[in-house]
Amino acid sequence: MNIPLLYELVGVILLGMGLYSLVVYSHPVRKILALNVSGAGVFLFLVAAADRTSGPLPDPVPHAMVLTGIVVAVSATALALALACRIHQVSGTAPLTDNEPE
Amino acid sequence: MSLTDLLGTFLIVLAIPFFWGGSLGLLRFPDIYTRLHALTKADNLGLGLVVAGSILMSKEWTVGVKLLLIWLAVLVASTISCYLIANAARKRKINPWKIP
Amino acid sequence: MENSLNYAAIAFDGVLALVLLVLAWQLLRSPNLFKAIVLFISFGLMLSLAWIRLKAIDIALAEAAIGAGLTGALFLTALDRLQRREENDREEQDARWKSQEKKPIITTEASDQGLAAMIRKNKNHFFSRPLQTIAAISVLALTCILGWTVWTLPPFSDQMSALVSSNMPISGVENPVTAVLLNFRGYDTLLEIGVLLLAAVGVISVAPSAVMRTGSSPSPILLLLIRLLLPFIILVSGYILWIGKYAPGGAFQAGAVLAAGGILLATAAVRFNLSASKAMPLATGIGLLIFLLVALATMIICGNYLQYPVALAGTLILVIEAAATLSIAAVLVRLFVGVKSDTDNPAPGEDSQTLIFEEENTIK
Amino acid sequence: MNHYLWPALLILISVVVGLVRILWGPTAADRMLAAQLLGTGGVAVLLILAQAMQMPSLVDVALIYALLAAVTMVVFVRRQ
Repeated sequence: MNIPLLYELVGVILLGMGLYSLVVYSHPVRKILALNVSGAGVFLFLVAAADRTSGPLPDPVPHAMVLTGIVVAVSATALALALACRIHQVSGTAPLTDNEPE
Repeated sequence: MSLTDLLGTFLIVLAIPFFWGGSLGLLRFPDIYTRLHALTKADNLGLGLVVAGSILMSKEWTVGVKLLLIWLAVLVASTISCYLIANAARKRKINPWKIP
Repeated sequence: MENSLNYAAIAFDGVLALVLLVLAWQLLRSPNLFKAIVLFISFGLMLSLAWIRLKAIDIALAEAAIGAGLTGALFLTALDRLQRREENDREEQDARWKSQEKKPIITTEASDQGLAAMIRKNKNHFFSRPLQTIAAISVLALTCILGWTVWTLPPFSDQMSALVSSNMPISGVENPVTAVLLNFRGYDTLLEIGVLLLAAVGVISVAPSAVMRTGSSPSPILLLLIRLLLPFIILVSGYILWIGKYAPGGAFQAGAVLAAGGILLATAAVRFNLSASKAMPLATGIGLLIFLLVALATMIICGNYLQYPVALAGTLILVIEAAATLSIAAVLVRLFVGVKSDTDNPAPGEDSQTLIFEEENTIK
Repeated sequence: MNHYLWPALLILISVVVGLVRILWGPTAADRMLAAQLLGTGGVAVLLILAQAMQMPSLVDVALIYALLAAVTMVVFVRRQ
C-alpha cells in the first residue's frame, strides 16, 4: 500500500459520498456542500495520481489543473449560494427543514 | 545533530502537552467562557513553542522573520477573536456556568 | 522517502485519510447546517495537509487562502440569510411579496409563483425510501468500480512531466506549476479568468445590489484587528504573487488572499458599498483584458497565440499575473457581496455614497 | 528528518480529538472554537512538516492560515 494509492482511494470514496448526498438531500446548502465534497474527491484523486511518477517530483500538469479547478469551484459555490438565497427570497419558504432523511 | 537542532526539537516536543491541554479543556470544560480559556493555551504557548523551535532550526533568517510574523498574527487574531466571541456570547445571554 | 516503509509517514497519512473520511461523512449527514458548515471548514484544513503530503504546495496555498478566507465566510453568510428569513415572521414576508409597491422584479412574477409552489411541494425530500435505496446502491456500485479501477491502474507515464521539465528553461519562470499555468497552457488560464468573470456576471444578475449592510457598528477592538491584519494581508498577497516565479505561489493564491482581506473589510463595515468605487469594474475586467492584449500581441509578433518571446516571457507572465490577481480578488469580493447583500429593498440614492465605515446612527 | 512526523502526528490527533466539540455543540460559538483550535493546530503541524519534509515553502502556507484565521471568526461574530 503506497501513499498515493491511499489518497486516490479516499478521493474516490469522497466522490461517492458527495454524489449520494447531492441526490438525496433537498436543502440547497446541503447540495452545495455535497458538490464541494465530491469536487474535493476528484481533486484529491488527480493530485494523488500526479505523485505516482517515478521521479522525485510530482507531475506539475495535474497540479495546475486542480489549482484552476479549486478557484472555479469556489466561484461556482458562491454563485450557487447567491442563487439559493434568491430562490429563498422569491419563494418565501424555507426549502429546508431538519426533518430530512438521515 | 547540532545543539540548536536539539533545543528546537525539545521546544517542539514541549508544545505537544499544550495542544492536548487545549483540546481536552475544550471537551471537558462546562461552558463557552471556560472553553475559551483552554483554547488560548494552545494558541499562545503551544504555537509559540513550535514557532520558537522552528526558528532555532531554520537555516535562513527570512524564514525566521516569517515564523515570527505567523506567531504574532495568531496572537493578535486569537486574542481579539476570543474577546469578540465572549462578547457575542454575553450579548446572546449565554450565562456563565455556576457550581451547581 | 514517501514510498519507503516509514512508520511515521504511514501513521500520519493513515490518520489524515481517516479524519478526511469521517469529517466528510459527518458533514454530509448532519441536518444541522451550521454544524455541517463548520465541519466543512475543518475538512478544508485537513485537505490542505493532504495536499502537502502529496507535495502539491501550490494547491495547499490556494486551499489555505480559499478555505480560511472564503468558503467559511460564504457559507456562513448564506446560511445566516436563509435562516434569518426563516425565523423572521413569515407573514411580513408574504405581505411584502404581495404588496404591489416594492416588487424587485415585476416581469418574473408568474414564474416566481410557480417556483415557490414547486419548492413548497418538495419541501422535505425529493426521494421516497425505495428511491433512496436505489440511489445508495448505484452510487456504491460506481464507487466500487472506480475504486477497483484505481487499484489496478498501471503506473503513470512520465511523458508529460518530462516534457515540462525539458521546456522549463524557455518558460521564463522557475516554478513548474506557474510555467504550466501561464505559459505552456496559458489559454486554459485565459479561459478560466473568463469563467470567473461569468460567475461575477451571474451573481450580479441574481443580486444586483452591491451594497452590503451589517446591523451594528463594529466594536473598536474589531477595527483594531483589521488595522493590524489588513496591511500584512496585502503585503503577503504581493509576496505570494512575486514568489510564484521561483517557488509555490502565483496569481490564484495571491488573488484569494487579497479577496479574503476585502471580505474582512466588508464584514467589519456597517455598510460596504462596492458599486461606489469607480475602480471596481476596471479591477474586475483588467485580468482578462491584459491577458487578451498579450495574446493578441504575441499572435502578431511571434505568429502564435500566447507564444511568448523567450527573453520577455518572465516579464509578460508577471504582468499578466499581477492583473489577474486584481481581477480574481475583485470577482471573489463581488461574489461574497452578492451572497450577502439584500436585494429586497435597496434604499434609493445609496450608490452615490462612498462610505466604507459608517457610524450606526446614520443608518437608523 | 521523517522522525519530526511523530510530534506532528501527536498534535494532529490532539486537535482532531478537540473536533468532537463541533459534533457536541451545543452553541454555535462552541463549534467555532473547535474550528479555531484546529486552525492553530494546523499551523503548528504545517511548521513541523516544513522541517520533516524539508520544504521551507510550507511556512508560506502556514503564514496564510495564520493571517486569515480571523476572517471566518469575524464573519461569524458579525452575523445579525
